[in-house]
Amino acid sequence: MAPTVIPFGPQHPVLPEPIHLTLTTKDEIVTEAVPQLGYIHRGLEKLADIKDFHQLVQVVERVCGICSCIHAATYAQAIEALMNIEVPPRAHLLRVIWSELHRVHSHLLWLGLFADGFGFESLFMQTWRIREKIMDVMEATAGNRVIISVNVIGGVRRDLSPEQCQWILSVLDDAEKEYKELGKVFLDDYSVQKRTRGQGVLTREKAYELGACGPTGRGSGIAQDVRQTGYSGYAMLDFEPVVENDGDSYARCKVRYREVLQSFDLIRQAINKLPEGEINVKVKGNPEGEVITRSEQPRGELLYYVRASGKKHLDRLRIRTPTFANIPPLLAMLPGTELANVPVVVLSIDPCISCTER
Amino acid sequence: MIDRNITTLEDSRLLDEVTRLKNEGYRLVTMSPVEVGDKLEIIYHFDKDFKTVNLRVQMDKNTPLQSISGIYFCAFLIENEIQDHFGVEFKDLVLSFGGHLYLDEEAGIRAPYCSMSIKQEDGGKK
Amino acid sequence: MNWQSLVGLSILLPMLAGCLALLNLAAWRKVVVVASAIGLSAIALIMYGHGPFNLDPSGSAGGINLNFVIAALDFALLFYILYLGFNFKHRLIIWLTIVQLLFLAMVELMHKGSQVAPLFADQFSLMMVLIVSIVGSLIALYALEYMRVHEEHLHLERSRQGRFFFFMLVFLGAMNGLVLSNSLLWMYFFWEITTLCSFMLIGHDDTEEARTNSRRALWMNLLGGAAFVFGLFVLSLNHLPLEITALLKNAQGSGILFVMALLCIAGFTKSAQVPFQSWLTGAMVAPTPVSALLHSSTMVNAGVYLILRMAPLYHGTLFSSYLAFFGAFTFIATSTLALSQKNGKKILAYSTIANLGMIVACAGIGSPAAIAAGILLILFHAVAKGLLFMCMGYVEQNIGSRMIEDMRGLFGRMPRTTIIMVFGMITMFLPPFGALLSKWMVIEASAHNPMVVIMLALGSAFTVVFWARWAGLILCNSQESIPQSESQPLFISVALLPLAVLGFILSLLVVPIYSTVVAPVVGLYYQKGFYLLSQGGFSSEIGAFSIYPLFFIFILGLVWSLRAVRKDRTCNYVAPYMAGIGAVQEDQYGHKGPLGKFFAFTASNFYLVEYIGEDKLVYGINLVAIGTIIVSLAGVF
Amino acid sequence: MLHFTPTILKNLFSKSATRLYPIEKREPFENVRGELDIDIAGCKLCGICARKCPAACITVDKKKGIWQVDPFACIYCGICADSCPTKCLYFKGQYREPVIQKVVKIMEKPVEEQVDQSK
Amino acid sequence: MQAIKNLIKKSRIKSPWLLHYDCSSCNGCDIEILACLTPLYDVERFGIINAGNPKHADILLVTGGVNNRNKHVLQNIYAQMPDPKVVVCVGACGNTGGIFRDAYNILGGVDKAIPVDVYVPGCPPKPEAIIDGVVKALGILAEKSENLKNCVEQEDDR
Amino acid sequence: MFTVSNIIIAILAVILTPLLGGLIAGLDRKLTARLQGRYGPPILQPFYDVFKLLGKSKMMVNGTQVFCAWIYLISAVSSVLLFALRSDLLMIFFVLTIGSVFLAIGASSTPSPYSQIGAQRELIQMLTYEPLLIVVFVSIYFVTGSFKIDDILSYPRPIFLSLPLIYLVLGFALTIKLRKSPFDISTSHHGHQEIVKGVLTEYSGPHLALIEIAHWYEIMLVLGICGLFWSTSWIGLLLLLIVTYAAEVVVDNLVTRATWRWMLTYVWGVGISLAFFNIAFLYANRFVN
Ligand code: NFV
Ligand code: SF4
Ligand code: SF4
Ligand code: SF4
Repeated sequence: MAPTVIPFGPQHPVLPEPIHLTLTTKDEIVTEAVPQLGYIHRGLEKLADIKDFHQLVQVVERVCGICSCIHAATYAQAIEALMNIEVPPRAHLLRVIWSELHRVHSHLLWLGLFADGFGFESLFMQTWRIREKIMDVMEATAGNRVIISVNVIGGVRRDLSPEQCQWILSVLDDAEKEYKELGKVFLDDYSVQKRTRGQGVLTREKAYELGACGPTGRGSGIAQDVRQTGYSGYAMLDFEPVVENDGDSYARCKVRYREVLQSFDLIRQAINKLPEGEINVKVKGNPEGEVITRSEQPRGELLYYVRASGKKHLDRLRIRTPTFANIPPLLAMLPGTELANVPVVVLSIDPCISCTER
Repeated sequence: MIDRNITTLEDSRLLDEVTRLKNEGYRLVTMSPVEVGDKLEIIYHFDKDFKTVNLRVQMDKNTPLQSISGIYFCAFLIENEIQDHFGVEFKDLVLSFGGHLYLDEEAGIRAPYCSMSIKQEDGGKK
Repeated sequence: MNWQSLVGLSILLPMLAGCLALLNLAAWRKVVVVASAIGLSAIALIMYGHGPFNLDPSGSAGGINLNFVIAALDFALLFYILYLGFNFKHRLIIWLTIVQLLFLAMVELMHKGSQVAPLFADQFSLMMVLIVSIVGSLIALYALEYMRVHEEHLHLERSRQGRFFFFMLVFLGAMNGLVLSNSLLWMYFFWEITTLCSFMLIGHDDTEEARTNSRRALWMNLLGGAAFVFGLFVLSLNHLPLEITALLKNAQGSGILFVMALLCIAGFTKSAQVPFQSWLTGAMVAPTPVSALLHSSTMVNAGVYLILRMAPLYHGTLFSSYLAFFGAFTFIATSTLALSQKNGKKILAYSTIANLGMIVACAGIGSPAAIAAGILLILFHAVAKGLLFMCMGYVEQNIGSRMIEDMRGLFGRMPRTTIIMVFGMITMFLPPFGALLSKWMVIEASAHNPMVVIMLALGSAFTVVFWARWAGLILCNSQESIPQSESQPLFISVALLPLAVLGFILSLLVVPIYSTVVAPVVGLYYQKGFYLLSQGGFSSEIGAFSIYPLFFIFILGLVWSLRAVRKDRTCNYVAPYMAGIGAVQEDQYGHKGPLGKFFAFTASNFYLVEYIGEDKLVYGINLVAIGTIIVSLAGVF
Repeated sequence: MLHFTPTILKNLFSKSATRLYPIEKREPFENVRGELDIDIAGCKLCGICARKCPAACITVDKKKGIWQVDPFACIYCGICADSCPTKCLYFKGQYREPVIQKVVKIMEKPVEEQVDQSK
Repeated sequence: MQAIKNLIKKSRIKSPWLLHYDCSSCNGCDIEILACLTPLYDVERFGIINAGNPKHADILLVTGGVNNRNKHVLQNIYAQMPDPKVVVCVGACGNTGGIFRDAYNILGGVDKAIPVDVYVPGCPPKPEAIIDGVVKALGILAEKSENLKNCVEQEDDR
Repeated sequence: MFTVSNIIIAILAVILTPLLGGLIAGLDRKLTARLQGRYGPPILQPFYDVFKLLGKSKMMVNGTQVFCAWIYLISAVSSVLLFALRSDLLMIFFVLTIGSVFLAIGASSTPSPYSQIGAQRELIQMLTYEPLLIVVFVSIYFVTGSFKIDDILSYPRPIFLSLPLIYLVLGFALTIKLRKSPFDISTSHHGHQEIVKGVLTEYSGPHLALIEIAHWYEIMLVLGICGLFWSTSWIGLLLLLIVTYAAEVVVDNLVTRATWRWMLTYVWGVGISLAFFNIAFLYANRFVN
């Protein structure tokens, strides 16, 4: 019997981003999934040839509009390490605040899309409604809603006034209250569980072997969160990585759900601990040498490898994004899933293709 | 997290070393390829509970490079990307897109990270 | 020529033609088959025009005692089957034949002859004769072309068509005999001939599979035969008449219900009701004309014919409610199985069994409405199924597969056949066609029986699905242009077209058919019929079905839609949506996937095998069926 | 199964969250990077902004006295404004209107005010 | 008949169905488009639905610049949209290629592949700007339908 | 049957049904939006949509799909017509089946994986609701002694009182017919589904409008059947319908979309047991009295 071959993407209503999977299905069960990338490949690492290392901050921010802030922070961290720049602690914590805001908006965005993936439109709406509060915070504090461009080499460009801090805290309280309402639906609702539990199961061993990272890995019980290493301001805050053990879509959803609460908490801690002082230092000269930096994105571990030889332009900029690492686990999860659950499973790794392909 | 220690490794010892790391429970994070002269330098990044190992291996671009996707399946995507970007070829690659992971033949872009140099064009021309 | 000999001719003419066809010459065969087809149809029409009759009760013709002749032939037949049994070393066949021989001998010994005509006809039998003669003749014509191509494919050294047509034509005669028989002994004789013909034809291709399947068919039918003759034995034992009319008139006595149960079991085997369904699905190895003729539109009807005939004898008993349950169960079980099938012939086979099951259920419900539904169902089912099988066979010869998945896009290759086929399917399950009308009658007639009606409801949902799925699949076409018209061989067209037209006309004429055929038959059993013919349709106290308005809308809608399509023909044709990477290669739509590879569009339907595959269900179904039969047998006493 | 009921019922019986744009507009936040504009009089055509701009969308021609930006390539990052020595670059709170034809914004230093001119 | 024609004419701009395609965008623009659908902006007020299927769409919203591979996709879905249709490109990348103009795999703005009717500047543009862009597109849609109507009438005459 | 009043009723039914259906669809969208905390489209939005679609240029994959769309519309209209003429419930149901079958055939006649899968799911949906509808009709017969709407309307008591559970069963069928969550699996009103638009993927412009109009007829028909359950008073009828529809919309916003496996097993399991209990209860009642 001929299988049903489904061209899933690049243009597909459940995929916000273009990726293609040729799905071979039988009675709607996926038997084989072959990916095709490149619909969004720009060749961004190569831009290091023509953009100087300052300008690259704006470029790496646009690797992805969802996790832009952390890209810039990580890149800045790399250059600062190369140039031995000591970033002031206030700047560190400000970076943390904006990074965590990004994590919150990214996870809320994901939770909404996830809800949409299993056909729960009203839940999507509600989630995005809460997300708008976070977007307002970003717009008000950084001057733009999505790509906030606050990071520069040597620190940050914008400061938070005490009033702004207070306002942020009140918005967070507000958002958290509404958010916890949603938690009941995402975690306890019968029909949601029916669609997410047991879907796309990834055992701990498999996840580790395939290099899963971030919530995808933590959903499978890999207790790894790069923030534990205490880069940037994280050393000053306390938190535990969020881990779930089931390894299915539900577990990944739960991890992300809980991480939002964790981020709320981290932002509060950071605001409370915000020291007085400079927010950036002057940068002179050009970077030289090579360095590897890592950080925790909403989707997992981000790695920058930078090599420079004392010129304005870097020799090499290499970005390894979390989704890139999570694609092999995804391919391993797909066979055996029902077609109707393909969006659920695909979304459960929170794929970000523009990060993946750069 | 800043990490600077990179150890250099003979390319002949690559497979042994990678296998050893795998047995010790390391995870492959990624590979960072850089063109150095007519050699391709690949840095293999491994990690185990934030303990990192970075191996620097220099390889000849013109002969097929050794793939480690047999040991770490997840390397296949990275190696495919390197094939696209550097116009090299990996042998024993478990799923090869033949240098067309990102780029199609018709685009006429071959090994952009080696042969090509991009130019900054005048504002708004493009 | 007197009337008697005309009736005799309806039985003997095909048999004779069969013998002539043994002369294995293609041209000669054509002449014989065409002539007998015309003759047979003419005879059937004349008989129908004449109306019901009873023949001379003496049972003799030209001074020969026909009862004696039949008995002699009967023994000869059984001994031949016994010989076959020994030949195959098939224990079951041997024993079943021996049992039959013994009982038959006893019956013959005890039977003292009777004063009732051995042959008779009412509207029901005449309708059956019409089906056998006209549908049968068309199928025989079709077989001429089909078998030619069939043997071409097989590369035979010597044509075996002589043998084939011999059995086909003999069967037609026997079948006419069967439905015209009044004497159960005669009927039993013809019954056994059909068993033998069926056996021979299933095994015709002489492959390993054909051999095993034909033997299975043989023993299962012999089992029915044994039940039949055992029933006759019990009748004789109780000094009851062996003639249908006589039995219907005055049958009392304790044994009668038991006899009925036995005859029903015989009917079950012939109509391949569960748990005997496997012989019919196995019979699909035979060349398609055989499936069309014996195994869907005529022979298998013999079983339900017998059961329906006897319905008044057990109406209102506990046994009849079991029968209703049993029929409904067969309906749902085999409809379910049909849904899980990819093999087109098997779908048709299961659907046949399902429809027969529904008829059995009608007999079990036994109300006038149900009987009417049963009779109509036999008619409409025979025509539609005959048509579908023939289409199926023709398509199979053209595409070399009988899997429905391989028929995807048939419309682009064989538009004419496809349309006829889709039409055939529609007449099976959609209004305003007769089969659906009968289904409506059945559901309303059984509405007081929740168990039965739920089974019928579930079962008919399955039917809708498998027909719609199949129809959609063959209509799938990517050609932007109108498919080039298709030329069918003469004998194929001659069979398909008239039968399709017949299907349409019969549905259109259902009201007169009801009043001239069905109502009188129901009138034989019941004081008054159930349906009033009013407002261009049927109505009763509990429901109404307006046939003519529906037909009016249907035709209007059809014409309108076709016009709309024609008008839109000039507008833009686009490729189907392929997520933005659609491509066309060699006239095939598909998408450009990973590695620049072209993936042509392929799709397959759901068969739900994980829930309802044959291997999952058959065991349980057989168990339930056997249980029901045992319980209902027990209920007889 | 019904965990979401309170939320949607609350939604039903309270005012919708929708801001009825364009009928109802919200004042932009302070310091929002809307449309990039220049106080051309203050510009000394030093070209720093052009060199710093990551999108390379500013061109400064000292000879002709022209400062120009391609607003359809500009990524509204604000680097130019940050680095301008005279602080003559600034952002309006209002974003730039969508158009049906792309234009380049050309500012001539000495004489006229700003001119929007088709490319 | 005339009444129906008028109704159709009126309805054209009251029911724009969107198709969103992400070329080589960084997601920034995409999430702002999605945000337009959500309660705060709720573009369904204007009858806008995110159709997700080119065959149902009237307005193609494109984000991101065109690259070698997605150029074909873009052309393909554009061809599958029934007339009248308009294209709105959103964000600096869609307009010109934005910051990625010089990247090796970026050919430039959306107008390199298909005709564009409205350009929405920004990186990413605010949801309000996107709404403005779509509203602007509606005007063009109405204009285009005028031309289309003529050919429909011609067809009727035949 | 062919009396003047009947003809007037028939004409009115054919004209008013889609208007009402569209209006209901509009209210539905508004209510949905409100439940989601949005402002929502104008009430007349469905009409705008359909008229817009009618004005788009025609585009098709093959003629068969257009043919099927027309048949779908015609059968939906005829079933409403038959309902308005107070005909036999089962017959109406069978006529309605023609439409659904042709919708599925139309979808599977195009070589597009998405509409193929949509067609398969549509068939599964039919498999799910058809038996339930028949059971509902048979239960109505059980109470009123007839399948004819005429007789059912003259039954003195609201049927709902005797068949509350059966009404729930009808609710399942209604949800499927309305294409509402959790049973909007073959095509969904919401844009984001894994099979794009399922059965409707390959329809566009005016042909899509045909299907949309047919859908309005269908909605009205199923609501009409719901109405039979409280046909004794206008107020009761309206109340029942409003509550039913509102409940549909609310449920639509409360649950995820089901998968077909889940739907089939759940609906059959629950539906048939509900029907069973209700009928058993009626039997017992009869027995006692
Ligand atoms: N993958 C990815 Fe990103 C994240 N989180 C990252 O580097 O989203 Ni667009
Ligand atoms: S940096 Fe300021 S002063 Fe210099 S050219 Fe630019 S706008 Fe003018
Ligand atoms: S805002 Fe950024 S992109 Fe725009 S002109 Fe200034 S520096 Fe260039
Ligand atoms: S314009 Fe800006 S936000 Fe939009 S896609 Fe391009 S880089 Fe991303």
